[in-house]
Amino acid sequence: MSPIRKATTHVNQNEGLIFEKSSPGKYAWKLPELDVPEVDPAKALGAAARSDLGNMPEVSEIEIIRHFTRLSTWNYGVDTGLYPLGSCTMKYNPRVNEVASRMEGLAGAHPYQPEKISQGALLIMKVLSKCLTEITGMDAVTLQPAAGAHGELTGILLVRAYLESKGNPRQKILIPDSAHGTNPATAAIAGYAVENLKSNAAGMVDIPSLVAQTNEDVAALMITNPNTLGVFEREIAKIAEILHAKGALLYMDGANMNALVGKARPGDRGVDVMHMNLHKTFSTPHGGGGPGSGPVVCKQILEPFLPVPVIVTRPNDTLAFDYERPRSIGRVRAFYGNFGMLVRALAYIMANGPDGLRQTTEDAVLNANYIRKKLQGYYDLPYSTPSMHEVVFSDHLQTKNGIKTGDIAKRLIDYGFHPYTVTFPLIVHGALMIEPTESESKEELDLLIDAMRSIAEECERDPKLVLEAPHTTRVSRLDEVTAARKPVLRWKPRQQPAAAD
Amino acid sequence: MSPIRKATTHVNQNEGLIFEKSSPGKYAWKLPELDVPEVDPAKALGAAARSDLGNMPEVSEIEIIRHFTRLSTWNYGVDTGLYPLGSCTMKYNPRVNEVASRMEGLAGAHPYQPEKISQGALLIMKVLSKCLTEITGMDAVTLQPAAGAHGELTGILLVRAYLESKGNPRQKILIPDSAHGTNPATAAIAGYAVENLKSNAAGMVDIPSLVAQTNEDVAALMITNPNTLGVFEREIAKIAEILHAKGALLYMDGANMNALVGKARPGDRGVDVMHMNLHKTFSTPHGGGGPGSGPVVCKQILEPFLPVPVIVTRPNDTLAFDYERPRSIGRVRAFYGNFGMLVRALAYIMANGPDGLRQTTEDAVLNANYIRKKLQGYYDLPYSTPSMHEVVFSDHLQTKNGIKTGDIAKRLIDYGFHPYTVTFPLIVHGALMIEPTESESKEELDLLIDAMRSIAEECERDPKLVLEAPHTTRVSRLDEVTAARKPVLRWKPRQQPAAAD
Amino acid sequence: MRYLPKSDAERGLMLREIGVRTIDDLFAPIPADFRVKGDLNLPRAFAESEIVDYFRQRSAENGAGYASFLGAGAYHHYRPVVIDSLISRGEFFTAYTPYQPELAQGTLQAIFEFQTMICELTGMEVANASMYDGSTATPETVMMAARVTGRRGAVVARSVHPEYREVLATYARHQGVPITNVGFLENGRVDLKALEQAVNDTTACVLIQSPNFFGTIEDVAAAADIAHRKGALLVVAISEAVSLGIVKPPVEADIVGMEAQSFGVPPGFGGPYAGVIATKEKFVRQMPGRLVGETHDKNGKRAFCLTLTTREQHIRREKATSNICTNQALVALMATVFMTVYGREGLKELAKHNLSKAAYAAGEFGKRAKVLFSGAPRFNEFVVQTKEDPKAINDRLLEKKIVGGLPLKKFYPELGNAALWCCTEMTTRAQIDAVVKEVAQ
Amino acid sequence: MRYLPKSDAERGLMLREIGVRTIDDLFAPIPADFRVKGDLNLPRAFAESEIVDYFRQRSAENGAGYASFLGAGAYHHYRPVVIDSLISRGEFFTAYTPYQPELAQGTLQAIFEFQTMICELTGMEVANASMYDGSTATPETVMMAARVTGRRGAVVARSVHPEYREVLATYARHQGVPITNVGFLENGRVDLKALEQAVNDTTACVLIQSPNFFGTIEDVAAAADIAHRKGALLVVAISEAVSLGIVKPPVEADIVGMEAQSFGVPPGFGGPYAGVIATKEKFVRQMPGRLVGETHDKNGKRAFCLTLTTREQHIRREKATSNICTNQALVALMATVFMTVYGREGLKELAKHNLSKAAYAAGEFGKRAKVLFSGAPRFNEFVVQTKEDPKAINDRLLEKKIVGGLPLKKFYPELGNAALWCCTEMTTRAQIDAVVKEVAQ
Ligand SMILES: Cc1ncc(COP(=O)(O)O)c(C=O)c1O
Ligand SMILES: Cc1ncc(COP(=O)(O)O)c(C=O)c1O
Repeated sequence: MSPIRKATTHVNQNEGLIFEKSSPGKYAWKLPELDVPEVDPAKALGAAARSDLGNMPEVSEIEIIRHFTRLSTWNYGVDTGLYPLGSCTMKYNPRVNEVASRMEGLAGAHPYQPEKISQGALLIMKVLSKCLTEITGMDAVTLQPAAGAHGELTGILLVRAYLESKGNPRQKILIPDSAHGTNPATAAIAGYAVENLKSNAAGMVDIPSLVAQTNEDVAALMITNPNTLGVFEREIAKIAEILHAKGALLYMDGANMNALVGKARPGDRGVDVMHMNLHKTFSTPHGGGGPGSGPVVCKQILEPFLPVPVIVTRPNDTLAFDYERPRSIGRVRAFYGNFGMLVRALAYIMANGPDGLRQTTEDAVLNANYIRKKLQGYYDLPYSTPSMHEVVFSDHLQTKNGIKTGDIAKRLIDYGFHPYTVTFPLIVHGALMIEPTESESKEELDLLIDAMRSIAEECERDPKLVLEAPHTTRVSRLDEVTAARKPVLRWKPRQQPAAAD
Repeated sequence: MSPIRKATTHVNQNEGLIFEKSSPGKYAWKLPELDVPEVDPAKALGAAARSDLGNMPEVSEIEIIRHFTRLSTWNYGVDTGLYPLGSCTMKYNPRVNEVASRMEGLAGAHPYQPEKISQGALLIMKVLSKCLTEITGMDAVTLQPAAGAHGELTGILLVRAYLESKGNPRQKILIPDSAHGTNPATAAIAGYAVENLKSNAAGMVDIPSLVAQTNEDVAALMITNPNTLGVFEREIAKIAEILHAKGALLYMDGANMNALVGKARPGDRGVDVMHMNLHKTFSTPHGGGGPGSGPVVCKQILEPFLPVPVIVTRPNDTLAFDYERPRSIGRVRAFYGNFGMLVRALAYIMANGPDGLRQTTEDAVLNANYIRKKLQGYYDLPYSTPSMHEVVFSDHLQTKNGIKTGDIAKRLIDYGFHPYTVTFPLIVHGALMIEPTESESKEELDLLIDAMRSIAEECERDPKLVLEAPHTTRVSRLDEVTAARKPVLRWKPRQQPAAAD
Repeated sequence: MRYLPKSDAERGLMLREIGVRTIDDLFAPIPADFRVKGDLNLPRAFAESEIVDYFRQRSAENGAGYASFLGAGAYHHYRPVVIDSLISRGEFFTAYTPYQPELAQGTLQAIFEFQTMICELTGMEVANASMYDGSTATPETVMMAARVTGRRGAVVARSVHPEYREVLATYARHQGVPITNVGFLENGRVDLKALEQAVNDTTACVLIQSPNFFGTIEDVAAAADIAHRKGALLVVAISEAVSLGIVKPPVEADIVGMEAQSFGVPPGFGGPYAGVIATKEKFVRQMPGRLVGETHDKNGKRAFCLTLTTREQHIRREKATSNICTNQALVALMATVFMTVYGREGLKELAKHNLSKAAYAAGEFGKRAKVLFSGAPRFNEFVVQTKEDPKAINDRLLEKKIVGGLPLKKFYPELGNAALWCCTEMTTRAQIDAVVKEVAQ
Repeated sequence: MRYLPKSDAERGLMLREIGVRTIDDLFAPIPADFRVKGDLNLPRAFAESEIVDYFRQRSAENGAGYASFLGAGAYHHYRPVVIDSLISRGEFFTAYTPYQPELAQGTLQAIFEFQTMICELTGMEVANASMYDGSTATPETVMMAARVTGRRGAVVARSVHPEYREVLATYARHQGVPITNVGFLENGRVDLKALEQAVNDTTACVLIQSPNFFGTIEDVAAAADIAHRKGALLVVAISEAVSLGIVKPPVEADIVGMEAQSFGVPPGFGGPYAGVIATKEKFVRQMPGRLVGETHDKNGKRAFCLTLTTREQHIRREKATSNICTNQALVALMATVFMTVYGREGLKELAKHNLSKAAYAAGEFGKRAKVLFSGAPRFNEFVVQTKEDPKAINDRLLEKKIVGGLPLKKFYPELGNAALWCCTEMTTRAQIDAVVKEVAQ
């Protein structure tokens, strides 16, 4: 009997590209009758007029519904099941968030509408701001950044502006070798050189190296805490001290705040500035890649440099945007950020309350440790330091059979799960980075554990089964090399319509 | 290579019963704090108080989302693809209908709220009523019936009340042998005996038989037009005459109005009363079995007998319900019918306009005839009379290989389609009743045709393949006999939780 | 037309393939003089944005934003948002009746869960997949009782929802079902003595509702006893399903005919709702409506299918237990999601909130008007008798965007200036206080 | 907490399996004095119904139901309802970035279609999977031009959206990108002579917007010519995507940085929107952001995957083309559905309605005030100069539930009492007439 308990296969629709379903004369739109004189575009626009829209599709409404419905069935989402992507915090996306963010006065609001009729939105931003500073133990906030990486950039620019105000923006940002790729990329965009910081045997920042590398050239350290191994940097207070002693600041990548909310506040132990990923910790949906939201919280010293505008309370108690911020780093985005995500995050915080948020964090850590305990022995644990919200194994025990983490991940698909994170963190060779989040029941965790154990066994008994996985999906093992070598990045009409597969 | 172009298999989640996911202490609800004194139920209700809710589930919100999401992926809907169930008119369910019917003032309206604040709903009902009488060529309407069969009952009760008012309700209803099962069932509930009426070789009502059987005992004939073979009863005017000459009335089952809207009006040719299925012709969703809506339209002579209330316009031009209808058959349902479906049907009519509705009918007939043409020869066509909106083949050519219509239907599933109707009409042995509706593109029709041809070929070449189909679904060929012999109609806790399949 | 997936060129091509010249050739079976010439007199085609605007206007004319004290068979309960997000999945709402179980296990399993939960809540052994609504379930239960007992008569409490009784009367008349009505006592309950007198050996069933139309909880056991002693069945109607969270289920009944609207279904100006019939196992073959049963597939896997279909019209035609075909499946799914959200503890708490709000309101009303039927327990509705015509009170309330209780004169003229008020978990104390003030004026 | 699928008993069981006594044992890695004691100072837990009420109140305070003449980078277009019903499918909105193509073909194919449609509309050869928005796409395009040309300077038209320019300035400052601003002429277009003077052989790119911030369509070919003659690239920003239905695409540009909000994305108080960058094939390896490519699987089936990832931060870290990771995928999906609904003919008609409404409005305004920049064609926005401060006009309009045009004093003090007005297909003639009347007062 198949060891696979969680999934089976079922008939699934094929579907071509929308362009292949197009034919002239089909349509899915209708405009109300024009109540003003019709303008002849050729006359009004002259040479700037366009007459043809090329290969834009022509299809009817039902074809659109079916097209995207069918496509959707090829995806796996949090709604489908456990989504253990480490560092991604694939938690439940509450439906009430979606309802709240679609309310007419919120979704329909124009960013330039008068403040008088924007008090609702302003209050949401204000309340969320308060919640975020309270949760992190920080003093001030900007909600403008559109995602985590954007928040990083904003935060590092705050550091830069602050140091500049002290006379020297400095040259370098220290980044641990376990850091996420956005950290060094951000530092570079902010005009800094990146200097690597080694992790120690416990997977934490190596304090002696930090001491050695911290000098007056260093603007900041970007630390992730818990770091990408899921390990809490216990020496965080000391790290802050070391930096502060040299006039450098401590930036924290808050992507892993799901391990801390309600349990510990970075601001209480020396962090000067950090971003959060509302699309991780605060339950806003990942949407197949975005949108996210990356608010930045900071200490008082950085507050003058926050992007414009900031929200203020007017003497008459109404809320307003303040643009008169001469020391601001300027805007990092038009308008006020991904407002719709702010609505969702606040709805999430309100649904939880302080006790719910704490319980959430506890369950996230509980789940990760449960998996760790149950898979230990089956997979190699390169760092034995205690785990917080995620656990990172390696494929060390499986490589002898020629099997890598990516193969195990593919085989997990046959067992009805989305794979864990495979390419990251770089300090673990062949990493299996597993973050279950608090949203998983014991039942779902046990199924994952069974699946992972069964795969470990398959690696011994039948490596080919694993190496050729997945066996149950519409498509399997794509030729990614050809994709990159001869990029085909758009459909073209000349290409023969591929036979429906 | 597989001849199956439209579908493949893909990994799909298993999911137990919700009761099997329950554990005490999990929950998905929260009530606001009670702002009045809490009442002790034991005190307030005494012996009538209940303390335990038995095996009601205890699960969290994400488990609910996943549970029903996973279940949904086991279904096939119009959104999935062509759904050729004959007599069911599985057309596109426009999304704007759903939006309209969920508007706060409509979905939230209480049926007893004062008419003063119900003018919106009343207007919707009034406008829809006008549209339906215009489309059918009738004089009056009730929107109260909840589905087609309920409309049939209402219509037959109108007939009965009318005949009673003439002194004699009479004894019998004539029903063609091709009729849907609800027709005879309805007649029986309305207190009538059912007399069968033979179809002639063309699949139509046999006029000589009708003449012979129509007498003063006959209250009405229930005719379906086009009938369940998809054949238009050309002699409809004559049929009406024959009945009327004996004082009997002509009831039309309007389930197949999708073949007539905008092209012909039953009221123009002697039909006295008919129901419509808004969930067929007027695009309201079938919802996995309902809800529907079965308005009844009738001629002036039957109008006094309509169920209470009816909508009237007051002298001050406001709309109101009139309950003072002494000759009414009474209510057939509380309140005013499935109002939400009325909203959807009106939205559909408005989206189409008169020209759109005509085009819709034409496309429905075009699609059926296209399939007929392309499958003729591959499958037996028991009646060669021209088809309107559906075509009925038989399995005559396949039975020699031991293959029945139900087997072909199951094999069609592997080809990515929902089966056609198999059990009906009774006058065709081994019927394949195919109604594509207007909602199908030529591409989708061609795929169906290819699939049906390919199956015809498989019936010759590899009957076992067909007899054991479907091969690609989660479950296949259920033991329906055991289900009926030893009915298990509810989950019980004692039963060992079935191992997740 | 934007819903039609065809270009004119494709239409032409298909006509050629069929072998006809024009589309009208395909309509030749319809005699020419019968065919519509030109356009019907219907609204011209609207853009989608115009449709949205049109219904938005109708919605605005229809009491959007009013607080309401109406119950009487349609209840304002909070609808958890997951309901609509789940039932809006195309695989649920655009599917047909699950006749092909290989492509309908989702619908089938959900119905099986619905049937189970209804059994748990009502104390019955089997429940069907749904009926149109509570009112049409009423004649169906009575006709079912007639089939079971081989008798015809029904003895019906006047405290059953008046419109349910009207529907019953419409059906009963042509079924030759004689109906005897039985009144209610000072405490709002059915007059058991009169009931006892009315029941005889031609009685197929006794029909009561609990909580009844006045919100009063009936003595189901006593009614059952009376019915059973004469060989009749007891049918219990339930129109406020939330009551089952805290009110003892009618286990003594033989058949329960219930309205599930309270379980997550919007009041929607009266529909669609979902009726459901539940009964004892031994009566299942006389039950109307679809049933889902558990079975296994050819590989032994657990699976679900429609079963006992020989009761139904598509098999038995004029001998079927009912003519019902299309039911209210999607609404039953809403109810299933609702029951799952609240579950074992939540339904209890929800019911307790309803109970508490109504008790508070009745108490407040009692200070300034007469609350009738105080001698028996009630759930979330109660009847208030005022000096003033309740319509006048309601007119004043309407100006404050509050819809008052249902005036009862139409249904029960003997109760004078009485109105039926309902409080649910949605009713706030502030609203109650505001309303009571108006009554006292 | 209702989102958490665990009972306390299960928690206890799991702790035992792990081998610890209490949950706090698992938090031991956090120094005790660092741990939060007690509850944070946050709102107490709300019931779902309370959350809905809370945001309903905020919505009501936020201009629900107002007509609007605002554009300026955020547009009120009708959103076909299919958009939300499709993107609300859990398989789309609860999925992660499609790193595992076997479980993400839906997202991947949809992005591939998005990329294709953006190419069709912009006249570019490749487009990425999205950027945060139009404003942040701006510095990204400029930095990209710098990478392509090996130069740093940017010459920027002042008729580019002021907030896009502000964002560019924030980024440019630390990238050492010198920015030269170029003004506009009487006809609202960029001053090509000044542009020509500003461009030199250190110029990486010229940045213009078309239709520009004033709604005026720029002479893209002329600007391209100037840039190209000096070896610089032309970057064209587009903030009103619907213009592409009727305005010649900027085929002469080398890079297009565009805001797709107009394509079915609600104004949403400023976001989430979706930026997108499109360019020539030869520049693709310098492009930031994700790209989906067509390939085949091991069985030769067509399939899609993320590609050219060596440009990205997770591979290249500090050498990546951008630090962007999370983008705006679901918003791009909205845009994809929108573009599919309108398609080849509909986008043209839609654009024509916008053009016609704005032309009518400009004509009406012109009768009573000064419409600036009349010498060049415009799309759906125009600038009106009034005697009165536009804020005063707007205050009066607000009382009629109309939001007037955007006063420009803040961004362009030199224009005096000017405001930027926008008309879309949603604007009615009646609204325009009402507004013009107010202006003339
Ligand atoms: C640790 C860490 N930092 C930063 C980021 C970047 O966040 P975003 O994708 O929102 O830009 C991620 C995202 O995966 C992350 O895991
Ligand atoms: C011809 C015909 N008549 C009547 C009906 C009954 O309609 P309903 O299911 O709405 O009760 C049907 C439904 O399938 C039908 O096909």
